[in-house]
Amino acid sequence: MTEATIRPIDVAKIQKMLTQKKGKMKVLLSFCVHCGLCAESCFLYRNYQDPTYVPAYKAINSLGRIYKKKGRVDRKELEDMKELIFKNCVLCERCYCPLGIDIPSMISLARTICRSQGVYGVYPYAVGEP
Amino acid sequence: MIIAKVKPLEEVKTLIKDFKRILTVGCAGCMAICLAGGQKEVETLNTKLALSFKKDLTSPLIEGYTVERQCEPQFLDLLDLMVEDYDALISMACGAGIQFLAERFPNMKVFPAVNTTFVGVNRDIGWYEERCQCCGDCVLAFTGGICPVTMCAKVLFNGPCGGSQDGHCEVDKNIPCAWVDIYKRLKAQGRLDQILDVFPARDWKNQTLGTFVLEEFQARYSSKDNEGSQR
Amino acid sequence: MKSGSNLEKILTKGIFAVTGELGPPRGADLDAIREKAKHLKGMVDAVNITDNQTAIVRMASWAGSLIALQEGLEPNYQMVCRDRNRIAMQSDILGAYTLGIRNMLCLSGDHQIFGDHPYSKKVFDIDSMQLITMVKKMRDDGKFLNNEEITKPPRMFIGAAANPFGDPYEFRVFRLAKKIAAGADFIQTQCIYNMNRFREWMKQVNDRGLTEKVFILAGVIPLKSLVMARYMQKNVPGMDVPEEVIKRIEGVDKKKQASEGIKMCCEQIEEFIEMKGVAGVHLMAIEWEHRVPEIVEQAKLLPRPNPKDLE
Amino acid sequence: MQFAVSLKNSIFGQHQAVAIFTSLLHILIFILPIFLLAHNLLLYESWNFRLWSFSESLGDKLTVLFLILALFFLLRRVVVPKVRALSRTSDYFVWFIIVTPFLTGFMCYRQWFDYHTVLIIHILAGELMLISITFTKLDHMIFFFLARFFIGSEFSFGRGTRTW
Repeated sequence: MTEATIRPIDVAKIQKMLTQKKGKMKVLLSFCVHCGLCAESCFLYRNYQDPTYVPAYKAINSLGRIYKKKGRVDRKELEDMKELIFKNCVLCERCYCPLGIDIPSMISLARTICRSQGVYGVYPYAVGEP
Repeated sequence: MIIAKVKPLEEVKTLIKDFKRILTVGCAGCMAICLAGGQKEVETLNTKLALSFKKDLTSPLIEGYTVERQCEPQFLDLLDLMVEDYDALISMACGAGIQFLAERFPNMKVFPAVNTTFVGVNRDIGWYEERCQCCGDCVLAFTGGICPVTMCAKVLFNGPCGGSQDGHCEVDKNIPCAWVDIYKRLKAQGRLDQILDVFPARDWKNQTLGTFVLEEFQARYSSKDNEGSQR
Repeated sequence: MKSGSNLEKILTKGIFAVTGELGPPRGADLDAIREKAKHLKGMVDAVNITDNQTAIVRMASWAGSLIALQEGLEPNYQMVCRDRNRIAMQSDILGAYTLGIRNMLCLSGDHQIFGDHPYSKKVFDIDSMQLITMVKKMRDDGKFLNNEEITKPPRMFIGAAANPFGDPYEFRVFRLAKKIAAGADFIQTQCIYNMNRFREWMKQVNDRGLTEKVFILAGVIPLKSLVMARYMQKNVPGMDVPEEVIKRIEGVDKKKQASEGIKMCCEQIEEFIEMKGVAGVHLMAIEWEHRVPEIVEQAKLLPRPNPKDLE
Repeated sequence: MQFAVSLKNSIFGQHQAVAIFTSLLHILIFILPIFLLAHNLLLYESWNFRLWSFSESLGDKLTVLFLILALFFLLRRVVVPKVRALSRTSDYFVWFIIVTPFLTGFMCYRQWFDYHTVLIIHILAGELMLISITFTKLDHMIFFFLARFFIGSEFSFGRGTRTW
């Protein structure tokens, strides 16, 4: 993973991805009322009762942050985001929002952006390490 | 991914009617995505069972817990302590998940609540279609990405058979004939030569229990103490 | 000579061959087969003994073939890929050949969903094309599918089916070429009603010179009634029954529909005799065996060459 | 049976209090200003057209109910960890935007403090509320109808045609 950590963040690439989905994502991020009703629909929140597992929290603190900074995020921010969207979420696409916000697509876009910068979810068992 | 369908309520109910404390274990992997065994299905099943038992004037304790995936040991760790205070488990995982759960808790009575159907795709919400039979020796390169083993009812490698008619399989009007589609796609791509020669008889490699260790992990598991799974 | 069977001799001598079809009974009923065989004896050069047709359980094809053999009728032993894997197939071929069966038909077979055991497990270990290659390898190379030597190779005369009307139409000729490359010696086509389509198909076959490499027998089923014609049109997979045929049968009153069917069938046969590249006719008169003599006679195909003087 | 199950799995089934209060609150947000006697009188004076309206006491009681509900949601936002973690300053700011018009309206009716200044604040607060619909999360007022019935997933009321 060393090579990936040195490589600078390709902001242009991120921005390209952001603008591609801009119409949908900006609207979704804007009209989330932070009511927390999506929490119970996420089995991980149910199991751990920890607010960082609330679907809206995951979306806002990953994609929300990237959009707010218009793609100019540094590697540390992506690394912080990594746990949120790769470990705290299995993308089972079952989070329910009473307003109909499509949370899975937001988290999956955040994942795609992270992956495009060499930031991947590290699974509990080390992959490829003999 | 693996697709499954929830078992009829009555069938599940008869399985657990003699137990007082039941835990329904959901799986948030493929089962959640194909709406068969995720957390919401666990709750739905539990509610239905509770209502149904109420009619029979018995009220067993039925609780639910969903894990990320029942097919990975570390996600079952959480259940180690919980399982003691139940007499039976209902697993809403696919065939693999439920066996892993049963293997993990050998003295617990574990019952399936879903029928695993096939490895398939999500055509749309609630509409699933088979794509792969895991035959272990993929020929999709030669058939333009359409699998003769799964999509052809007679597993032909030199189709189409005499029975295909206006594009659908003789077996069912709604099932397209795989070989007609293969022919069309290869023709469009100018690769018709792929299916002009006789495809030789196949070695079916999936006849014994499928198990393998990746090269880079050979050393890790070669020591005597863990021969195969700890059945 | 590949197998020295009566059918092979007739075809190689260029005589217009006639093959029939006989469905074994749904019971251990020796007389049923003998009775049917009696009708066909001397009327056809060889008779297909079907192998659990439409996936409905019947007496085994090899058993039916042996009984036909005892009755002095040369059997075409049909084998489908639905019920046996390659081990069972090879051992059946050895057994059948040892007891005198010389002609074989390699078919994919109807899917078990049609039959009386719709949810039995399918085999389809190898498909009809691979079966043809296997039988050819056993005969010509004297080897099993896994290349091991066979002590005494079975020398079968290999037959296969072809559906000139199946989908996709333009690929059918390629598929026939594949079957010939695989090792088919003679081909029995799907039953023909759409004569124009068949003529077109035969033209393509002739243009590719396939008729030099294989004997093609045109398949016909005489229509007994309008009900049967409609049924064939609607429910039988791979069957192309044009409206004119339906109208012709409809045009005649009930009692005479059967003879009209036979008349039409004989017209077809006459045309096949003249047609370039057609080496014979395959008369599928299932459950109508007793009318075969009448049909064959009316189509002026009698007398059939006597096996003895064909040496 | 099926109804009981889907009810149990619905938002109402999971959080009865929040579901009822939020529905009540949203109804009040709409009906209170529209059917308030005072507003209709103003309407009548300028366009001599008026709608049905509550009696003054009913309007007053409903406003009190609204303020209580609003307070409940503020407390929920602060106390409940899962909501607190989600909250941003904009959420509290929007809470005030929504509450001030009702609060000042209530005070105008009661003529607390100097009626004129409170009235002006009430009018400004009302306008601020309407303006802020497009700038803050209040735009869920509009997008709710676009998103809720179009999502293709299992939670939409309609068949759901949108698969973005």
